[in-house]
Amino acid sequence: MQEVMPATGVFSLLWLLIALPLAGAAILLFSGRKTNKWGPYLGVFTVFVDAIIAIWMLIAMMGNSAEQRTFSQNEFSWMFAGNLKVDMAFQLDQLSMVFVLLITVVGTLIHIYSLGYMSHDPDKRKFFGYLNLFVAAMLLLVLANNYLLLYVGWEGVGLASFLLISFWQIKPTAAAAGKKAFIINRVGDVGLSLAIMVMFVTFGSVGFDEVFGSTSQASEGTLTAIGLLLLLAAAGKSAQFPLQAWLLDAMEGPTPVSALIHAATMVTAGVYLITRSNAIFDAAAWAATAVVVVGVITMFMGAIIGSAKDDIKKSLAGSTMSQIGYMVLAAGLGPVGYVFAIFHLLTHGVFKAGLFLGAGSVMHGMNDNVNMRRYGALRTAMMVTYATFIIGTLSIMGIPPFSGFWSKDSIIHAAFESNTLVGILTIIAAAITGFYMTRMAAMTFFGKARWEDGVHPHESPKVMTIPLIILAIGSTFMGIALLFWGNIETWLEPVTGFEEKHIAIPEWALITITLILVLAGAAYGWIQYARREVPLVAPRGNWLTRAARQDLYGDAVNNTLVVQPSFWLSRFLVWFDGSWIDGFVNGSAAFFGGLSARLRPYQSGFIRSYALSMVGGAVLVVLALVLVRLS
Amino acid sequence: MNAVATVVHAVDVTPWEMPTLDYRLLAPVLIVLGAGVVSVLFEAFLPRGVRRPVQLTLVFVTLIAALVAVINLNGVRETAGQGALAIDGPGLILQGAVVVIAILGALLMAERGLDPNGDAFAARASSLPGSEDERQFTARGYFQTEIWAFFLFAVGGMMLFPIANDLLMMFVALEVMSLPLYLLAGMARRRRLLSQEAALKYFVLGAFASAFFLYGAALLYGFSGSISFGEIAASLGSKTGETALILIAIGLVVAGVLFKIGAAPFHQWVPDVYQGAPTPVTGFMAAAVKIAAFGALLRLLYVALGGMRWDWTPMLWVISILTMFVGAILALTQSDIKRMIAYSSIAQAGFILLGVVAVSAKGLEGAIFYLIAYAFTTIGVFAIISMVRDENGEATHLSKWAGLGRQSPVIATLFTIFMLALTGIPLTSGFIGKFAVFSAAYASGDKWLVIAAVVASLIAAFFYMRVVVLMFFTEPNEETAIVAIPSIFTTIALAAAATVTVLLGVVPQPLLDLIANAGVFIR
Amino acid sequence: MNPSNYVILSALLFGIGALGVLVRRNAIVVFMSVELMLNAANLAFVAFARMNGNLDGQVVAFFVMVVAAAEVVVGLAIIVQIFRSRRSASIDEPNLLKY
Amino acid sequence: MNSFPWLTVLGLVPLIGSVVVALLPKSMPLLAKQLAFAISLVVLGLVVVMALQFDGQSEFVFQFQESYDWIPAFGVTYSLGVDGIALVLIALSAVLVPITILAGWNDVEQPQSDSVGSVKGYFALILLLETMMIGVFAATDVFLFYVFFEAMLIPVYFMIGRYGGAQRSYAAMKFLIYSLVGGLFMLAAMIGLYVVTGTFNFTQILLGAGIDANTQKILFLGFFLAFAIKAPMWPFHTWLPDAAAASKPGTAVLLIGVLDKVGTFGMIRYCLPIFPAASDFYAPVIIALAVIGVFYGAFVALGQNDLKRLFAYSSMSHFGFIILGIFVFTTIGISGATVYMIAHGLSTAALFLTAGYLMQRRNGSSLLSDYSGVNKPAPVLAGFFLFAALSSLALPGLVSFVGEFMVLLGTFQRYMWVGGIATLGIVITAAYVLRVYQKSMTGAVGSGLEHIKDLTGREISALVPIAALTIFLGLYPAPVLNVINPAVNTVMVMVGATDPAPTVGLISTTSQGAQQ
Repeated sequence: MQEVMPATGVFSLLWLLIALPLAGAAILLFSGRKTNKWGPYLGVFTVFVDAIIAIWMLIAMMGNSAEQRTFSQNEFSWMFAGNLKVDMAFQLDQLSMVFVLLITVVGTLIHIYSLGYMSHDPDKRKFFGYLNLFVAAMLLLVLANNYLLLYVGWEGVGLASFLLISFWQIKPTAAAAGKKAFIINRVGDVGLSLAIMVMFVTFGSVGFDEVFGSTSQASEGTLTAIGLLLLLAAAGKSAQFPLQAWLLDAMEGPTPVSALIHAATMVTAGVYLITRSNAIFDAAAWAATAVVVVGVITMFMGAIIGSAKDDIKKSLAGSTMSQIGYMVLAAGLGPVGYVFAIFHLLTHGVFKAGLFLGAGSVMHGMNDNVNMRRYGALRTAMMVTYATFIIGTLSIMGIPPFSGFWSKDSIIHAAFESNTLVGILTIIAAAITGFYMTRMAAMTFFGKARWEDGVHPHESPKVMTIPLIILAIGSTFMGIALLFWGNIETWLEPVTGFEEKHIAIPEWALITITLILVLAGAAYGWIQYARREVPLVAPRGNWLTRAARQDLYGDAVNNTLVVQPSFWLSRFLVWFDGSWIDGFVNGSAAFFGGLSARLRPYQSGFIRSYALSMVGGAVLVVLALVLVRLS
Repeated sequence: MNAVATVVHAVDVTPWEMPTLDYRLLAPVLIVLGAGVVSVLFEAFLPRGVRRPVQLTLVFVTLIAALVAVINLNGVRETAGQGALAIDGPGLILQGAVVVIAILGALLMAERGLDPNGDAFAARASSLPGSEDERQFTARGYFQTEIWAFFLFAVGGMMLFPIANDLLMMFVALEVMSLPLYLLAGMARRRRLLSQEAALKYFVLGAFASAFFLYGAALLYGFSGSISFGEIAASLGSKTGETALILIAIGLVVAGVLFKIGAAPFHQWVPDVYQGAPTPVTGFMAAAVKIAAFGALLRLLYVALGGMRWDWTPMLWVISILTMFVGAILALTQSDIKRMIAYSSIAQAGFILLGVVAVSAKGLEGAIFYLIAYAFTTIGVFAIISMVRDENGEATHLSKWAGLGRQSPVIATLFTIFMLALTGIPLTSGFIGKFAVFSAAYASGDKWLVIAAVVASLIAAFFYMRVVVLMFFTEPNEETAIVAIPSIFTTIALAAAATVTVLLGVVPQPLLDLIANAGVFIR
Repeated sequence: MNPSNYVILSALLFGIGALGVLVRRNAIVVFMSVELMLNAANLAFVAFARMNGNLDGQVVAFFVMVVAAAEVVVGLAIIVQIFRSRRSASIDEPNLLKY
Repeated sequence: MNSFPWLTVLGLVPLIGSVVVALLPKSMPLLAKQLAFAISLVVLGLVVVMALQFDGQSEFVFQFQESYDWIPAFGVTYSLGVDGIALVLIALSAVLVPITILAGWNDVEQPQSDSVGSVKGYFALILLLETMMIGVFAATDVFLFYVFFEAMLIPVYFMIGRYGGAQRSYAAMKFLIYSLVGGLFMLAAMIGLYVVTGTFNFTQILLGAGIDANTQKILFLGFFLAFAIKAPMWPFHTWLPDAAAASKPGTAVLLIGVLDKVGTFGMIRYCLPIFPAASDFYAPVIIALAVIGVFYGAFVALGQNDLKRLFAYSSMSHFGFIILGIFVFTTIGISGATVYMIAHGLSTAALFLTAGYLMQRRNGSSLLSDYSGVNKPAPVLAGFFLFAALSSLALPGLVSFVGEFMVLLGTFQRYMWVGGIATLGIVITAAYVLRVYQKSMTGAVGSGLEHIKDLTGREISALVPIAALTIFLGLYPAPVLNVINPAVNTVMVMVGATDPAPTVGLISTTSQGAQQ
């Protein structure tokens, strides 16, 4: 168990990490047009300062011994009633630290890039406001010291994601995509909510320390339940099967958003959640297995979808799904995998951000066309983009010495450590990665130009290319740096635990096999899309391709199973409400009115009939008296 | 001759004492009845021109004097007139209420500012409707001032009714109260055919009901050997046998009084008479007759028949429920406001019966409070009805009330207050009244009756609020009636009615105290 | 003669009177039927007075006669007025007020 | 305790204000508005001052107590006093009234308004209603409570009926009759309570010997029916959509935002403590109805095309949550329900006011299909609309989340499956709320909407306090929780319920929370 240190020194600024971008967001969103001019710069500035604070904290943290790297800051009591006591409290440990760095540093780069990318958008100020909001929420997510506060960040990033996906909401597709993302995420949120409730009912607390401290006392059934519910939450946020359908649509958002939120940071929150909850998954084997299964399924789904899409961003989105599948799978492996899940998360965050920004740069030069079939031969037109994109591609394919190689190889190794089948599957998925990334690079930068009329590809401005270059440098060296210099295993070990198992296959053999398969996939991609002519209109393709173009029928399934029945139910209830419940209400009013009309003729106006009813009344009275007496 | 002789012989002549009359105890009634006689004399001997001011002075002085006399009797609790009259707390309160309501009623009847041709009464009731005579009389500005004599006699009868302590006095009071009202009902200035029809119906049915009452009284007398309530009660408690006779007797007597309060199924005269009678008379009648008749019913049931409560409470249950529902349901579809209020008064009678059924001090208090609250509200309602007019006189069709709130917000607001009171919304007298009788009934174990009353209140709320909807939620159109500006008479009556309606809702305690201190009926 | 026979007779008279009110159409006749009922009550009072051996019933009968006389005055006035307005003494004729 | 009659003064100020406003000449509508607004601010100020003097740690359940005999004949006292729950609800009313006045500044005099009432009348009614609202929450005498409970109907009846839209007569009547159904049955039950206990004074009722269980079961129904209709709970809800649809936005805000809370407030204040055995007995049924309400309301809202009706159904769904929280008998649940009441008041206000602003810009049409792409011409309006929507779907960080989560947690604590099922409601909520936003605010700008004006300063200034409170209390609900928790604990003691303990370990004490 780690020692929890009071947040002193630079760590007393923990709250500021969140408050800065939050304040930025507030100023940008509430100030109105007055801040149009300098607003975007303010947005960049807050995140930049955050990054500096984060680096400073990292340095300070490294100065402490491994056991003294958890810092906690309690602001005030947030929610309390009965035995519920939740504090507005932040905690920084090694795991959060790497996330904070990823978020702030990559965030800064993407903010800077956006200055160029969004320069012509009239709602630029709002865009940076949303981005700041996102950064604040994401930092809250990773800095919370309890699940409920994490939930706030969790939904906060969801909100930012919703806002940014539907940023160009004048496009109905964008608006619909945002809504879809939010609602599917809400399904995941149900999981998180319920997980928190089970925790509270079981442990009487939702704080990380309290929950993890008493897992040993809880039954495995309970822990499995919590684990599965957390998995549902993670699936929602990280676009894992079966809640994967939103991520592809989310590409409707501006490309920097796709880079920051839907590649580097937010979508990896699920991995964070699982890793953070390692104490639970370690004690719930079934839940961990489920995590692996979900990871594997998504890894393939994403890869297959990525291989079939012609839209460069959707293809990248498929790849993101697939890579997160790797991470989730690794996290499901337990102590052998947590560290590498995070490792891959970090490297992926950098290279995928680079790839997305690269894609954005390409689109920027191609009048925002995303169809790769209308690209081609762009390597000369946009040199920097080309170079950085290729570095990213090599990194994600896992070619040494690029950073992706180290992290992905670690996962494959860890997979073999726990289950050979999973290991084999990870290698196959790696081969598919080779194929679709090569396909993407080939269609975009190689082959013949298939540009639309009037398109004049050009390199993007410096404000965009410099972040690309920085990210490319990261994609190249980060793996080595983290593994050998940063010692990621030892760094995270106090939080996540770490163990290494011996496997039958020697290390070098595994790497060789993997590389051969990846290269084979890449070669196939090259032959298909660089050597041959790429048709402007996609050929029909085989059943798998067609299915993949339909996102493997994710939407269709959702529609048939959930959306349509909901609308039918809704329509039925509207009818039921009007005809039956309200019908009863109005009917009873009508009943008395009708009764009244029915009775009125008895008031006939004839004296004799009145007299008759009086006689009847007298008889009634006497009869009543007699009856009472008789009874 | 022979028969009389035998009776005299049978009675066994005892030294005969001169009956004494305590005039102080009878003062209220005597003042009013005496004034009635004077009024007749005025009518006979005064020149036409001065009759009205003189009569009005007489009426108001009389009523105020009677009120003073009633107040003067505060705390008295004894019988008078050889036991024929019971001067006790409840009796005095009811008498006082009758007098106060009579003052308000007189104010309404004295109003001449609303109709361009004068007051609400026909210039000559004897003239044929629509005849040349009638036009002549109207043109000459004739007024009937006999109404004041009728009025005073009716008031006298009403004051006598709740303190009548034997069957004969009750019958006489009933008739003294009713006969002038039959006539007053037929004297409307406008829509005279309706008015005459109302008088005829009221008269025939009233006489019919009186006959029931009287025959029942005869049977009761036959059973108990006395017409005095106290002795009837005593013999009902001691004698056995002749069950059928006594039940029929009770049935007939009660039926006779139920007719006067307008309980179903003796209610059918109510809508017709209320609609046809001149509006001030309707208001007076609706308010005061109810007080008097309920007072009589309460005394009859509690004092004379109290020992048989287990026999008649279930019967009154049925009557009460029937009355509430018949009134409330039939009012739903009425299009004439007077007729609607008439049905409402039937429903209200059903609610008051809850207090009667309770057969407890609480029930008595509740019923009396309800009666007073209801009477004031009713006077106010009819005061406003008499003010809402079009070129043909009062605009009683509901459609003409549409948008009245826009045209005369004050009047419409007052009417709304009355409607809320009749609905039983808190902060009005009606709510306290409902509460009082409901809680009395509940405390006596009549839970289901309370539930029934609650349901009936709901139905009733619908038509009361319909008027509010019409007045306030509808735009005025060319059909909409106008509110005539009344003279000081109606204004005072209306103001008093509204004030009491609100006051009794907000600070009911003084009146409740008064009623509670009055205690129960003397036996 | 057994005074209870008078009671039975009075009941018959009362019944006849009530029936008369219900079945006769002429207002005057209806009115007379009501008077018959009152007098039936009177007869009962007197008979009961005899049975009970006190004078109360007889006194009542006198009062009732007076009241009945007053009622006649009022009633005839109303009926005559109706007759003059409508040229008919039918009790079913005035039928404007209903429902 | 201080002897200043805070609550009476609090009630009197708007009452007098109402009379004064009503007596102004018709020709001075502006003065009427200004005066009404000023008075409502005075009330708000008084409430703030009073709230600051409220002692959250006090051993007295009720504070600022006043008690005078009113109708001794019926054992009725004029007793006022607030516990934490009542205090926050009074505060909510005091906050919403000036906002409503400000937002509805021009609502009743625009040319297309088909209302029949005068301007001053509307504002006088609002102030009158405020008196009633304060009274109903402050009453500690059951009879007095009932008086306000029923009398409150009248101003609302007029606000709907005189100033509403096309169906206003029907809606006003339906509202009134529906409410009377509950009210009159409550009257019957209240009489029964009086007969059984001999008093109406709330404290004395509680101090007195308990009522036997069978009687409780009957009397409870009377009270509960009234509250369930007011709240409104499924299936007693159909008055609400009609009333909301026919109301001016301001009326709807006060109606749903505050008035309907009287129902849930009554359940906590009266049903639970006075009838603990009956509450326990009926809880399963009520919980079932509440959960049905959550989903029913949400699904019907999903199929609505009329904005106001939609929000009404959404409120019904929310009320399902609140009622659920109350009847699971956990501290967290009841606290959560109370917070939820506040939150729902604020979110409803935001929703109806923004929707009202929107509709005003299109001749009052409330049809969702009449709007699209509003975000383009009126981004501020769209922004507030989105905020209101998010507040409605209980976004974490907003106060509605605090309430909703606590309700669900409290439920889950007691009935795991119920809590689990109810939690699914948050998905449907998101679905219908975002559906509205997507349809109305995004996409291509609808024809006729190209040139609508964005919000004016006045309109914004009515919304800003709501938004600020929603966020502030979402992040820092302690001011509310501190005040209501003692009251909730008292309720729990009176119901005789205890919170389920965590299955493992005891309540963790290692949390470094500085519980102040």
